[in-house]
Amino acid sequence: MISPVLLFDLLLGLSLLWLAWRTLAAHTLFEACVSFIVFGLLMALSWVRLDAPDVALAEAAVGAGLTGVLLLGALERAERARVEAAPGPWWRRGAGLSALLLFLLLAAALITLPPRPPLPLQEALPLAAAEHPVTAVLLDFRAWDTLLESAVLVLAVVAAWSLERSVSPPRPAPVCSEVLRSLVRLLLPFSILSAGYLLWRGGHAPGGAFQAGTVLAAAGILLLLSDLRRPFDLRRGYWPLALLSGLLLFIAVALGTLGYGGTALDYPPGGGAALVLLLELGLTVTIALAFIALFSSGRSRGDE
Amino acid sequence: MSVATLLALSLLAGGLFFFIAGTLGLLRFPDQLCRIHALTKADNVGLGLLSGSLALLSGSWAVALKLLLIWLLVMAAGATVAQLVAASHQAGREGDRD
Amino acid sequence: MSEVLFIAALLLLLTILAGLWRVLRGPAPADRMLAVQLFGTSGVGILLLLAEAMDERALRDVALLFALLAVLGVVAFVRWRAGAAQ
Amino acid sequence: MSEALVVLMVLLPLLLAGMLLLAPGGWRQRMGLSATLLSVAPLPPLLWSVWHSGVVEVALGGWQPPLGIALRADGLALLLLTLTALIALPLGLHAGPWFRAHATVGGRGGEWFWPLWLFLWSSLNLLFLAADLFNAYVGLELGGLAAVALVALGGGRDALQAALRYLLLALFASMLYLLGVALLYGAGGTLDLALLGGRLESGVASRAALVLITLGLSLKGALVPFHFWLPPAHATAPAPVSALLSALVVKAPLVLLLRIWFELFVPLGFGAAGEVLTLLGVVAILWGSLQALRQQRIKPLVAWSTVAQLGYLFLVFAIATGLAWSATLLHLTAHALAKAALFLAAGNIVLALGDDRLSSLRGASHGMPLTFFTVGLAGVSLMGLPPSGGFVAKWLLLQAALEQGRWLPVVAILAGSLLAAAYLFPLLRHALTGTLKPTGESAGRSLPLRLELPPLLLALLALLLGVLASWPLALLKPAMPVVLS
Amino acid sequence: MSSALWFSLVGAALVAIALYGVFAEHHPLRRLIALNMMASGVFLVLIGLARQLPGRVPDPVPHAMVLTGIVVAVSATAFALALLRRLSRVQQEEG
Repeated sequence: MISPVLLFDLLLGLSLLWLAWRTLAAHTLFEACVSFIVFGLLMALSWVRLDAPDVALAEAAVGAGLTGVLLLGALERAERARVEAAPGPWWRRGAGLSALLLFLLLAAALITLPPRPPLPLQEALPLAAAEHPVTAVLLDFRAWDTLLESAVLVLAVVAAWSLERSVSPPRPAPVCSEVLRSLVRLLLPFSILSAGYLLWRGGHAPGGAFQAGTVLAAAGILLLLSDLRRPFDLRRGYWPLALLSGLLLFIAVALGTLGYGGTALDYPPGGGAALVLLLELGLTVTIALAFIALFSSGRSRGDE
Repeated sequence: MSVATLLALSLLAGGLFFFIAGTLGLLRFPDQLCRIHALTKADNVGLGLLSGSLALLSGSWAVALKLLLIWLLVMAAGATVAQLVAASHQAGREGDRD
Repeated sequence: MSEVLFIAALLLLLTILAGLWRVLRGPAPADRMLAVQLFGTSGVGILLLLAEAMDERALRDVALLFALLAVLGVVAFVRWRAGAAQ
Repeated sequence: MSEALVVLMVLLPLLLAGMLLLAPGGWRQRMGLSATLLSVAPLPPLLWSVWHSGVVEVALGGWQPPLGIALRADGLALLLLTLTALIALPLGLHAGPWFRAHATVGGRGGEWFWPLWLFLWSSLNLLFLAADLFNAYVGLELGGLAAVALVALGGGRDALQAALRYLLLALFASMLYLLGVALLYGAGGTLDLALLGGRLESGVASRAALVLITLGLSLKGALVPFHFWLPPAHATAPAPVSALLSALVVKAPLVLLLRIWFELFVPLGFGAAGEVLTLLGVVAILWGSLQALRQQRIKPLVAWSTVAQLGYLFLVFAIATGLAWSATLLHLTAHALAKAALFLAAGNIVLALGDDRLSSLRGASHGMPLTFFTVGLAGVSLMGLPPSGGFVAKWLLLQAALEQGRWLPVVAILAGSLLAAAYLFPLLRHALTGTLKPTGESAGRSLPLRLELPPLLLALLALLLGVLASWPLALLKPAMPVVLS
Repeated sequence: MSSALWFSLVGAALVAIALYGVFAEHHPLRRLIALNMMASGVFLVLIGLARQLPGRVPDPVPHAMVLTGIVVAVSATAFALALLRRLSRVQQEEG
């Protein structure tokens, strides 16, 4: 009897493919969004089976939480959007054929891939500014990528703001339900607590700024949706500074280390861990506020 | 097979049973409100038993506490979801029949 | 012991797949959202089982995250229904 | 010291964009120009040090590749950084008054143009300097998002529709590119371009990576079968944005493809696949020019001209000689300067006349002689008439093609020049002959000098490039890929 | 046939399905969902490659790449949704 572990992986992989197909062939937009939320759940399980807990955390935060809210939030407007004509049968056959060719090419490449020389990691990790290998790569070896990634996130918010013509503060329509308000009052401390916990663990175990920021964003969106908090417009007052804090902090650290040691993002000996934590703190604030801004952008008074 | 493991296995079996019952309820029950009822069973009882068995298996209080916390959160979320969906369904019924 | 836990995880995965039928066929949007909420719980169950079977502490944090974020999707759904009903 | 300058080239625009966002809307327009000037500051000393002491390598975070990320400032990168700065300054001078003129029409674009432009500039500088393939992916995404947001500044239904289609295709192309990079990492164990060269052998994985990376970057670079997103996006965007897109944004993925192709794939023996790209380049020149001939409006005409001129840049893949490589990059520079001038001038014309139909151009040049003089100068470079930069580039490209006995590219280059003359001439003929047909109060409105001078400056630069072509070519010489020299 | 290779192949199949979805669908929201699935497919291939390293500890670089990729994909998706919302409202206003 084949071992349950392999059976689990096999079943998980097949259900991913089947669900992907069903999501594309969904009859209504809502069904596509819901199927995609379940797809995110199965993806999180796949990351678990691939020994990638960090990615599972991120996928859980994004798949189960944010993407669902963003998609469902945009659903009402999306259903009213006028769409160009559906592509003709020949175009669809072409797409299908090229999809098949792409799969064969990829499968051949993956199966015949030679084992490659391992990265010189063992001797570099002890010198890194963080114990956990993934955090060490994200915030020490390849910190430059993370800096630009936070720039992409801030840019997405700026781009969403640049679309809005009306200056009235965005106001997502609340779901007035007393039960929800009491749950949010309960969830809020837990969310902040677990965000801090995930952030702290990031240094030496799976976790980190992105997962913590996403949990805080979810708490913020719940606050907005349950009308517990007067809607705040992130474009006014100190909010833009808070939103940009992660990016500006990262640039400041880069320029600081550039001035100090002549190489950007080369942490001084001993000071690495503290700087990494500082950067993670800044990233968490930026990620949380960015997702809240992205959720409530385009919801000005006239919208709902 | 110590007593604790035996107890854990039985709790595990119980948990699975309620999960399966919850899913069957979701598929078979004709009316939406019944489905909500079935769903919350899987939440609190199913997951509760499952967490209990895993807490026993893990044998550490820290893990047991974390499992308890997760279970409570899921139950709270499940109850709220049940209420929200029922209210929205009720509102839906007064308006256009779906 | 981990074999048993994997079998349990397999069973839960099967319940999710069975529940998918409701997601894809369910007449009312509310049915689909109910199924998603059930999958969230089953997902937490599978993660806790795997955390024990694969001896990976971080998976419990993933389960915690699922528990915290389960409400978000449904609240957005209820708001969309309220918008659509107007 | 020069290592710091390389990092500053990318970080400074990001930092200034952040600061601009913190400033209130009104202030941004005034600070925008000074931010542009400040961002150019690190370039002259960097150019000086690369000119004298060769390539500047920066290992970020103090970790050498394969662990860390490297930035390489070689001759090619410096040529493109200088080109970007040369376009940024006049464009900055033009954008301020242009958006203010449009502010009266209800658009708030000016307030958001500057931060988005600085984000875009940072991503362009990063793409030219990147030596790490995943870092280039993040640069492509940063640039793609900024470009789409800039197109959407147009605000109208067409601009938003074009922006959404451009965004979806840009994301799709980035995914293909990332998949190719994943396979290269799987086979080579590193993401650094220089190191990968030595570690890859020509198996199925590297062949698949070739196909994916080329598909992704060709789609982002609007090579013919994948060009359909470009004309609507470049035509509906505000004029300064169209100039940026056609001159720089659509070229950055191509530069990345040139680097990967000649530093990685040709040494692996995949050079033969270049024939397909060159064939598509030939089709692009002909098809783009024919479509440009059929256009009735100014901006779509100029946008289709971009599709055609991009075809020239793909001829090098089959010719594959050092001369062709240098000629291609010279053509890229010349086209960037000329096309930026033409788009800004087109923006002026549309602003002055109120509509952009070709037929309403009759006698319009009496009102704005400088703008039409700019259109003439830019046309000279696009057609490739001496002494413009376009002419030198096309001449060298022709020479390289003849050396290799490649008749198809030779025919395409000559036909392209003739067709360019054909579709650009109506722009001039309508303007020079006949009296102006009154089409409403803005007919023949005289434009302030602040709007007419920057395009003229760019057109003059395009001509100057022809005269001083030896400088860029000397800058490029040391950066030529080993397999070509 | 290790589980890593299996998930890589599933990722490759996801990319193919998503490619069909991006070009065969016509509603921007569906194409956006297809793009997100394609991203998940690419990330599966990436993480699948990480596991082929001998020894227990998988190679962390693909994990870091995927984490960065997820943030970039979510940001792009959120902006695309904002763009779609704006387009739908302008279409409604302009009739």
